Parts: sequence; structure tokens; C-alpha cells
Amino acid sequence: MATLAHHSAETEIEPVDYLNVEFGWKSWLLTTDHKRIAMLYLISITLMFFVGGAAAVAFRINLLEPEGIFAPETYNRLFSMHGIVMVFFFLVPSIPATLANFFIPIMIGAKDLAFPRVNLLSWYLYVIGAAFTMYAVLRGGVDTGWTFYTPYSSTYSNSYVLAAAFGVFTAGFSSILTGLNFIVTVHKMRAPGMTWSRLPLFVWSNYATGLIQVLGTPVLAITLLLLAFERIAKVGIFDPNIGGDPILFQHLFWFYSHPAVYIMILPGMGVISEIMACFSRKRVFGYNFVAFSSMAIAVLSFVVWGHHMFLTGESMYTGIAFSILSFLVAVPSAIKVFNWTATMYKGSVSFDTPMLYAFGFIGLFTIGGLTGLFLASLATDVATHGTYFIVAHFHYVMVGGMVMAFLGGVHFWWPKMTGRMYPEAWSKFAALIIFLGFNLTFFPQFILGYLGMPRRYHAYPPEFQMLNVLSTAGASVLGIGYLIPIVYMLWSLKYGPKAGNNPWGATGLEWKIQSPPTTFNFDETPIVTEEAYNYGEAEGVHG
Amino acid sequence: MSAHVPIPTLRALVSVWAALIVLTGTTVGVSFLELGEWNVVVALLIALFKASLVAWVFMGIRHSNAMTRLFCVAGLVWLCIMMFITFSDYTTRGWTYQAQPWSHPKAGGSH
Amino acid sequence: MADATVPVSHEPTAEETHLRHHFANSAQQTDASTLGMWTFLITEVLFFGGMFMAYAIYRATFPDAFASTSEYMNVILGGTNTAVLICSSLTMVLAVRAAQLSSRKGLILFLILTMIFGTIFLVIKGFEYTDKWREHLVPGFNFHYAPAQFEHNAQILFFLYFCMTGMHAVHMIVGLGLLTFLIVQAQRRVFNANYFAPVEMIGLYWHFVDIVWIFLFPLLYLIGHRT
Amino acid sequence: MLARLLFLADLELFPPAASAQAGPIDDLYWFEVIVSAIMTVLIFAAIVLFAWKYRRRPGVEAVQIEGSTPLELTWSILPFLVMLVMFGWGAQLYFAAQQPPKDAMEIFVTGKQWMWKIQYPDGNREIDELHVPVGQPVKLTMASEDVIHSFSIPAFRIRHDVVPGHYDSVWFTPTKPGRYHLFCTEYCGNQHAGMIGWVTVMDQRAYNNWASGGGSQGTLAEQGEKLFQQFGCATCHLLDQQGRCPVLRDLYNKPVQLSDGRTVLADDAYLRESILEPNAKIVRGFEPNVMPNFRGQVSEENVIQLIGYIKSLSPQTPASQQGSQQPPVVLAPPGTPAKASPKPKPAPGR
Repeated sequence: MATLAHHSAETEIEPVDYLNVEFGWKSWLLTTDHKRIAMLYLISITLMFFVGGAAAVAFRINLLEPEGIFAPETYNRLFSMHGIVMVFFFLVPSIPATLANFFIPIMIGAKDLAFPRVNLLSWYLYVIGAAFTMYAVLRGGVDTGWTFYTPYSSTYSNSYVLAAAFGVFTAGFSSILTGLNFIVTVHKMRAPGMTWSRLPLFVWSNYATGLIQVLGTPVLAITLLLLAFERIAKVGIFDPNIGGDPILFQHLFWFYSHPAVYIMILPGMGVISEIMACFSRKRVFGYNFVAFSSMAIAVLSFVVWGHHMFLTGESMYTGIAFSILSFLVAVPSAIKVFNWTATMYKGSVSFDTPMLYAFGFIGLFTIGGLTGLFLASLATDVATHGTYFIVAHFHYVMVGGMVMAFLGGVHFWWPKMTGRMYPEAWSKFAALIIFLGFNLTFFPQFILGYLGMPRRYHAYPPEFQMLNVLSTAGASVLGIGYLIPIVYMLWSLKYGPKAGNNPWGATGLEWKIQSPPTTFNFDETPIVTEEAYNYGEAEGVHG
Repeated sequence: MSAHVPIPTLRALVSVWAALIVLTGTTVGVSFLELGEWNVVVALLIALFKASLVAWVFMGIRHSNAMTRLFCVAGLVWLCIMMFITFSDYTTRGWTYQAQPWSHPKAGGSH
Repeated sequence: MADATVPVSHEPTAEETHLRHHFANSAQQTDASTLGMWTFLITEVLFFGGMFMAYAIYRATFPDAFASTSEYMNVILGGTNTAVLICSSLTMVLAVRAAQLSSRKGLILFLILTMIFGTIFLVIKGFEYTDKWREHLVPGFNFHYAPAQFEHNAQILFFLYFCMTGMHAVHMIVGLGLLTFLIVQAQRRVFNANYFAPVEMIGLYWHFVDIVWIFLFPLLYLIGHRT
Repeated sequence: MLARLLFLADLELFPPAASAQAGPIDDLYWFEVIVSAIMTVLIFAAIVLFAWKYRRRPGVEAVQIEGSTPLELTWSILPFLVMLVMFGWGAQLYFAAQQPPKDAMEIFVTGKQWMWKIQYPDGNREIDELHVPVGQPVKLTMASEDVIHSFSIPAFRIRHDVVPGHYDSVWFTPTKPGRYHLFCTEYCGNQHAGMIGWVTVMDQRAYNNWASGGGSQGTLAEQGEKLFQQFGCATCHLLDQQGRCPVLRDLYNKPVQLSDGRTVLADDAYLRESILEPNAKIVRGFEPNVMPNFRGQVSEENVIQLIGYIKSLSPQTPASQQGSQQPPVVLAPPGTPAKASPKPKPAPGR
């Protein structure tokens, strides 16, 4: 925060905003301002992202050689750390806790979230959870993978499972509180005239996310608690050698963790809706369908978890039911992709950096989504389950989709959050590098997967080497790609040109207020009289 | 401008309390009858009824708007989804995974 | 407002005293906290729900073992505790009513009564736990089960018994803490007919904990104790 | 250039298809690849086309369009119909994959950190090597000693988790002689990547040679009989008259009346449970707590041997259905183990 404080101190004539209204540690660590909490989250999840990313680069290097370079223990701890950190400490909170935390109240014309202190508590829980997980890592790591499958995690692993599980447990409550706050905020804090059908789609998708967080996460919490008790007391709740059933763990775990992948992707979809509308200067095609599809995804996501368990000895009949339900949940996702594409039709499309990320998102999410069909389809799931095919599939959705959306959103709203523009040329370059690096990393993994290379192998048969080398090369490019934005974003805090209140000529309440916003966002509660994305009447900025 | 929740009458509260106590006695009593699997059903129905009483009167659902009522049942509905689907797995595969249930369709349940 | 007494006019309105900056008016504030509380209770339902599901699965799987454990469940203590909790729910709702009527003394009295009932519940629970320890029924640490053929499976039930009642007891203890907070606030004359949302919210929590017990009691103590 | 590089690296881009299952699964796979490719190309093309054609130009304003319900319905329903094809196709193959043919040769697999132990009915045992004759349907009955493993042979397109506490099974008909990888695909600890083995598909004669070559310690049934004596089972389970425990002759795959009134089938899973936890299901007319728990006393491999012995006590079951399911392989002397031909289910596909 030093840069921020410094910057605002030297330009004294600047109007008061949420960044320069107060200074000092306390003003940040005890803040209840949703924007400051969002920035705290942004810093923390960025740190965690680089922790998880470093682990990924490290184990990709291990996979350059068929026999592996590191010891298997090291490799196993690296991939587990990568999974746990990325899933629970980056992907789940990424957009909701940062961008949505910052913009939901502004977008609906509120002064803050419904429960500002709960919001701060949620950040502290996140930090505590992260601290426990990092403690587990520093003490020697955890080697169960992010899924914590029993009985390996409860009986056989001799790594720091309890500390890591407790970290995830705590972060889970952080996620619950964020979701709870969003739900109540969207229900109760909307400005006069901000009807449900006028809500920006970003708010819709985060509302749907909030529902999943509230309905799913407690089940994860209790599952991890039971796992911890089993590990401590050696009672066979999940371990078959003492009477339990490991499949029950998987049911409970995936009841949360399948919807959780929608916690990760739905907010990203919301970001893309905003960006596509803004840079096509058009209302999102089929607003109602896009909004409705978010809710459909939220509900359907709870009835498809069994497709993670087709091969566990789950009943064949349940498997078949889960298969068709999984295809069903693909429909609302497809609706979104088609509508985003159609939004550009007869639009006025510009190629600013957020839009490039949106293109990247749609392309990569399409591939990620379509390869999901291979896994929903029972027979091809048999052939690809547990291989790099799955790894490639969910990285196309999570990294190709979510991280692209996150970066797109950060670029889109950066001028609003900081009042500064980032360097356009560098950001386009970085977007390109990330896109290329990503595809080079993960496309070979589809081929590896159908060839049969299992995931979580620290060593592999030599015929897989070529594709693994390609993938590692891509990972290095990708890693560099992710570093570039960090550098120029920090640079822009001080040297970036002043952004003005509405650099993109966008609609939406957040663009009608000062950049950066004041602590209470609005001097007077706004009264909303128009639909979202009313680009027909908004004046353009670029000629 | 406080919340315009009507203040409940003493009589309403006390009679709900009495009903709950009586129902507790009933559920204990019924558990001593030999009803087979129906014991579970009756016990759960009584519990559900008691819970509804508490929610309806003590927790003030009777004066709540539709949204609060929806939220009140949402958790329960989701729990039912979880249980229903999980049970559908367990009941259709049996506890011990049978290596080839299709080759002896009748042998299993012939009692 | 059917049978409400008219709020005393000199009392400060909630707008003046307790409206937080980001709300437009106190109706919005109360609405938000009510909805927030209910949303929180949804998460609680699913939190306990995970254990209920594990219970249901294992009970369906090992019916005999589960039936055999009912001999070790003390229906008298369990039933008493149910009654105690129901009484505490009544006093809790009476406390809310007292707040609505701006009766500070009534509020404090009923809150204290609620705490007393809550404490009685925990004390009885403590006796039960001690019994279980004495009978070697604490899974993992101290478990020897009499019908030996059920040892493994009965241990799962007792494990779930301790998890579920333990989690419930944790919620009770948290509830007692919240009640203490309310009593202190009430002493400071914070609540009146215009502002009693915290009492109402904590009341919702307390009733929810009661509801959990209403389900735990038959499931753990009653079902199968004849078969 | 790239192609040459790939060629030089001797790069495989598609796995060999060496089982009867592989063909149909590949067909579905290619169907899905083609559908996905078409969709991807369509969407990419639309994005590029729109982005270029409607790029921002001075003086040209966007045309505001609300949306179109017919269009929305079209692009919801049409893809879903295509997906229904994938669903039905996939489900049908999955269903077939769960039904081993009656003449399948039964081989037992035990997963253990970090190896695959293979037991053949004729008594041969191997670690991380599986030998099968070409054209012979093979059913694997799999158990795990510790954590969850997953048994996978990519060249056969088969895979199934091996969950401790259960018997899991998977079947295949190898069609191409050769050596193929056998992987564990469920993370199982430190040496997870070391759980790689080989499947060798041989023609029938080579297989017979191989099968008779090993210094066998007797058939699976004989090994089981040894254990049966060693654990003292025979003192209570008398062969031909009622003892303190049920008679095991002619028991396999017969319905058994339990003391609680239920009837269960005495299949592998039931026998396994009855060995490890005898009190779980008490046969009508017998007392509980007579037989000790063997959980922790015998390994999964021992259980398989014991079950093999029990099976051998029911050589010819009169019920025709069960009789045909009874793999004659179990009792066949080494050297003539498998019925090579006629398959009731001809290998579909290639």
C-alpha cells in the first residue's frame, strides 16, 4: 500500500476518495469499506496465485524428464499445494471477493455491502485459512491432492493433512460469508428503480455464485471436519478397514466441489457479459436468457456431482442419471457463449485489452466446455478419467476461462479502482503471451490424456516426453505472461495516466461516479430509470 | 420505524410450548410401540411437525414475507436433494458392491 | 400491531440510534439482518445436514448394529433435555416479546431464564457424556462394545452421536455467549420497542439450535430402541 | 517442419486400440471430437467475423438488438439433441462395459501401495504383469489392500477404481497381441507413478505355454485349500456334514437364507464379507460370534484364494444359468486353461 499512500500524498489537490481518505495500517486492517476490503483481497489472492503458480512451474519442470527430476514426495506436495492453493485460495474467492466485492454495491447503487463487518471478518478468515495452509506447506507440505480422498488422507498419508484441511475449512467460512453478504445485498440494498431485470449481469452471476457458496460450502466444512476426526480418532467413518465407506466421502465432497467449479466460473461469466456489452457498445444479446442461465447453472450444478464418480463403483443407474444431468447443465453454459457472440452482431467492436481477454475467455471456455462433454458421456469418461485429459479440460475452464475473465475484469475496472490507466501496448502484449502460453501448456495435455497418461504422476513412460516438454515450455511462457501485468499494473499506480470517470464510455452506475470512488460511493442514493447496458443512449468516447 | 411485526399473544406462545411438550411425550411414547419401519416415519413426522411449529410461531414465519419463507425451506430442500441422490446411489447398488448384479437378477431379493 | 401496546413516545427511534451509515432506513436494516440470519441458518442446515446424511447412510447400512446401540442411549436424559430446550425456546420468544413491549426487566428476566435452561441442557449433556465415557463408548479413545459383532459399526454410530450432539453443544455454547451479550446490552438500555433486531436475530439462532435437537432426539435416542 | 519433428521423436498421438471395447469407444470419441471441432470452428468464426465486420468505425453506431427467443430456443435445443446422442451412445457402451460375458476368464487383481498383484485361476501369480490370451474375454475381479487405486489400460480403453472394502470388476476382450501399459490412475501416495505395469496379449498357444511355464504352487483352489487347513477353517466348516458352521460345498452362487429373514447370493462379495466379518450376515440356523473376524488376519490375496477354494467345492451347479457362469477355467489343469473360441459376443468394431 506504500505506493498508493505515497502517490496520493504528493498530489494534494486530488479529490478525496476511498484510497486517500485515511492512511495507516489501522485504516486498512480495520476498514469496513467494501472497496478497501476488495483491495486487501486482491493483494492476498494475488500472493496466493503466485504461490500456487510457482508450485505449478516447479512441477512442470519436474515433468521435463520421464523419470522425474525431484523426489516423488516433493512432486506430490507440489501438485497438492498447487491444487489446494489455486482452488480454495485463488479461484473460489478470486472474482467474488475482489471485483464483486468492490462493484456489486456500486452497481446496484448502494453505499456498502449489507454487512460490512462480516465482510471484513470474511477477509480475516481467508487470511487465517491461508496461514494454516501455508503453515502446512512450510512444515513439509501435504500430499493428498486438493480432493483429500479418503482413506488416503485420513489413514495413510503422513503429511500435514490436518493443518491444510483446517485452512480450507476456515477459508470455506470466508467464502460462505461472502456469498451470504452478496445475497442479502442484492436482495435488500438495491437503489430505487434498480429492479431485478435492470441488474447488470455481473450482479446476477455473483448472486447465483452466492447461492452456491451458501448452499454448498457448509457441506465441505462438515466433510473436512469428519475427515479430521477420523484422522485423529481413527474411527472408520470413511475408512473401510474400520467399517466406513470411502464413497460417502466422495458424495459429500463432490456435493460441494462440483458446484464449486461454478463458484469459480460464474463470476467470470458475469465479467465477460459486462465487457462484451461495453466494447460492442450494445446491450447483451438475450439479457433475460443470460441472467436466467446463471440461475439455472446454480441450481443444476447441485445435481451433477456424481459424474466425478462414474468409476468408483457408484451404481450404474445413478451414473446414467448423472450423465444426462451433466449434459443438461451444459445447455445454460452454451446459451451464454452464443449470446456473447451474438452481442457483437451489428455492434461497434473495439479491441481494448479487456475485450481481448473476453475473446480469449470465450474461445478457451468453449473448448473447455466442449471437452466437458467427453467426460459427461459415460464411455468416453471411462477412457479419459484420471488422465491428463481431465487436467486439460478443467484448466481450459478454470485458467483459460476464469483467469482470463479475472484479468479482463481487473483491466476493465482498474481505472475505476485506482483512477489510473494501465499501459495499453504492454497489456495487449501480455494478453497475447498469456493466450499463447496457455494453449501451448494445455493443448498437448488433451492428447496426453487420451494416450492414457495418468494425472499426478511424477514420472511417466518415455513416449510421453515430447508432449510433456511442450507443455512445460508453455507453462514457462504462461508464467512470464502472468508476471507482466503485475509489473505494469504496479507501475500504473504511480505513472499511469489519469483515467477519468468513464474511460470506456460504459453504462452502469459504477461509471457514473468518481474514479476512484469515495468511501460511500454515492453522495445521494441514485434513482435508476434505465435498463442495464443502455448503450443506445450512452455517448461514445472513442470517435 | 421498527419492523412492523405484530407482537404475539402470551396465550399463543404458551399453547405452542404446551403442544411441543405434549408432542415430545408422544414421540417418546410412540417409540415404545412396535411399528417396524413405521417408527422412523412417525418419529420423523412428529419431529417435522414440532420443527414447523417452532419455525411458524417462535421464529415468526407466519408473519414473514414470501422471500423469507422461501429461504426458510431452501436449506431443507437442498438437504433433501443431497440425501435423495446419494440414497439413489446406495439403494441401486447395494452396500456391498456386487460384482455382477445383472447376471442374477432374481437371486438377490427372493424373500 | 394487533395487540401491541403503543411504543412510548420519548424513546429514541432506531433511525436516531442504530441506523448504520449504508442503510437508507431502519426498515431496510432490519430486513437485511433478518434475511442475513435466515441465509446463515440455511448454511447451518447444510452443515448439520452432512452429518445427518452420514447418519442416514450408515443407519440404512447397519440397521442391526444401530438398533443395538439404542440400549446405551438414555431416553430419560434425552427426553428431559428436549423439554428443557423447548422451555428455553419459549423463554427466548418471551424475551423478544418483552423487547417489543419495551419491557427492559422482562427482557432481562427472560434472557436469564433462557440462559439457565441452556445451561441445564449442557449440564445434563455433560452427565450423559460422562456416562458414555464410563461405559467405554467414546470412539477412538475409549471404546469397548458389548455385542462384539457390532463393535465396528456401533463405533460409527457413537462417533456420529458425539459429532452431532457435540456440534449441537458447541452451538449452544455460542448461543449462551450471544445471550450474555444481549443481557449486557439490555442492561445498557439499548433495546426498546423501536430497536430490538439483535434480540430477534439471536432468537432465530436459538430456535434453530432447538430445531436441530428436535431432530437429533428421535434419531439418536428413539428410533430402533424397541427393535 | 513440426510434423517432421514429431516423426523424429517417434511421437504417438493416438493410443493403440487393442481390445474389442476400444473400437466403439473410439468411434464415440471421434464423434465427440468432430462435434466439438464443428462447434469450436463455428464460434471462433463468428467471433472473428463479427469482430472484424463490426469493428468500431467513425460514424457507425451499434444497432441495439434486444435478443430473440426463437434463436435462444434453437441454440438451446439443437445442441441438447446432439448431446442426447452422446448421452445415449455413451450410456449404452457403459452399460455393456458392466456386463462381462458368461464365458469370461476370471483373473484377480489386488491393488496395494504400490503394486498390482495378479492371481490366475490356475495358480500363477504375478506382480505388475498381466498375461492374457488374444480373443478371450477376461473379467478382472479387483480388490484393494489399502487406499483407492484405479486400474487402467489405455490401449483397451478400460478403467475402474479399486475401492478398498469392495470387489470392483472390469472386463475386456484383447484383440491385438502386444505389450501395453497398465496404470494406476487414482492418486495413491508416494509411488503412485510407480504403479505402472504391463499387459501382455499373446496368442492362445503362447499363452498356454506361458501359463504352464511358471513354477505353480498349485491352482488357486489348491492354494485356497492350503489356507483353509492352515487357518483351521475345516474344524467348523465340515465338508459333508453340518458342523458349527455352514457347509461350503455347493454354496457358491446359491441363495443363502439369513437369520434376519433376508436372502443373499453367495457370490464373491458375500464370501469375502463373510470371511472378513463373519457376523455381518449370519446364515439362518447358526449362531453369531462363532467364527473370529479375519479382518487384518488375511490379505485380500488370501481371500481370493479362499474364495477360489470355495468355488471349487461347487463344481457343477445344476441351475443352467449359474452353471454357465461358473468359469470352468477354475478347475482346469494348467496348460488347457481357457476356452479360446467360441465367443457368444463377437468382438464388435474392428
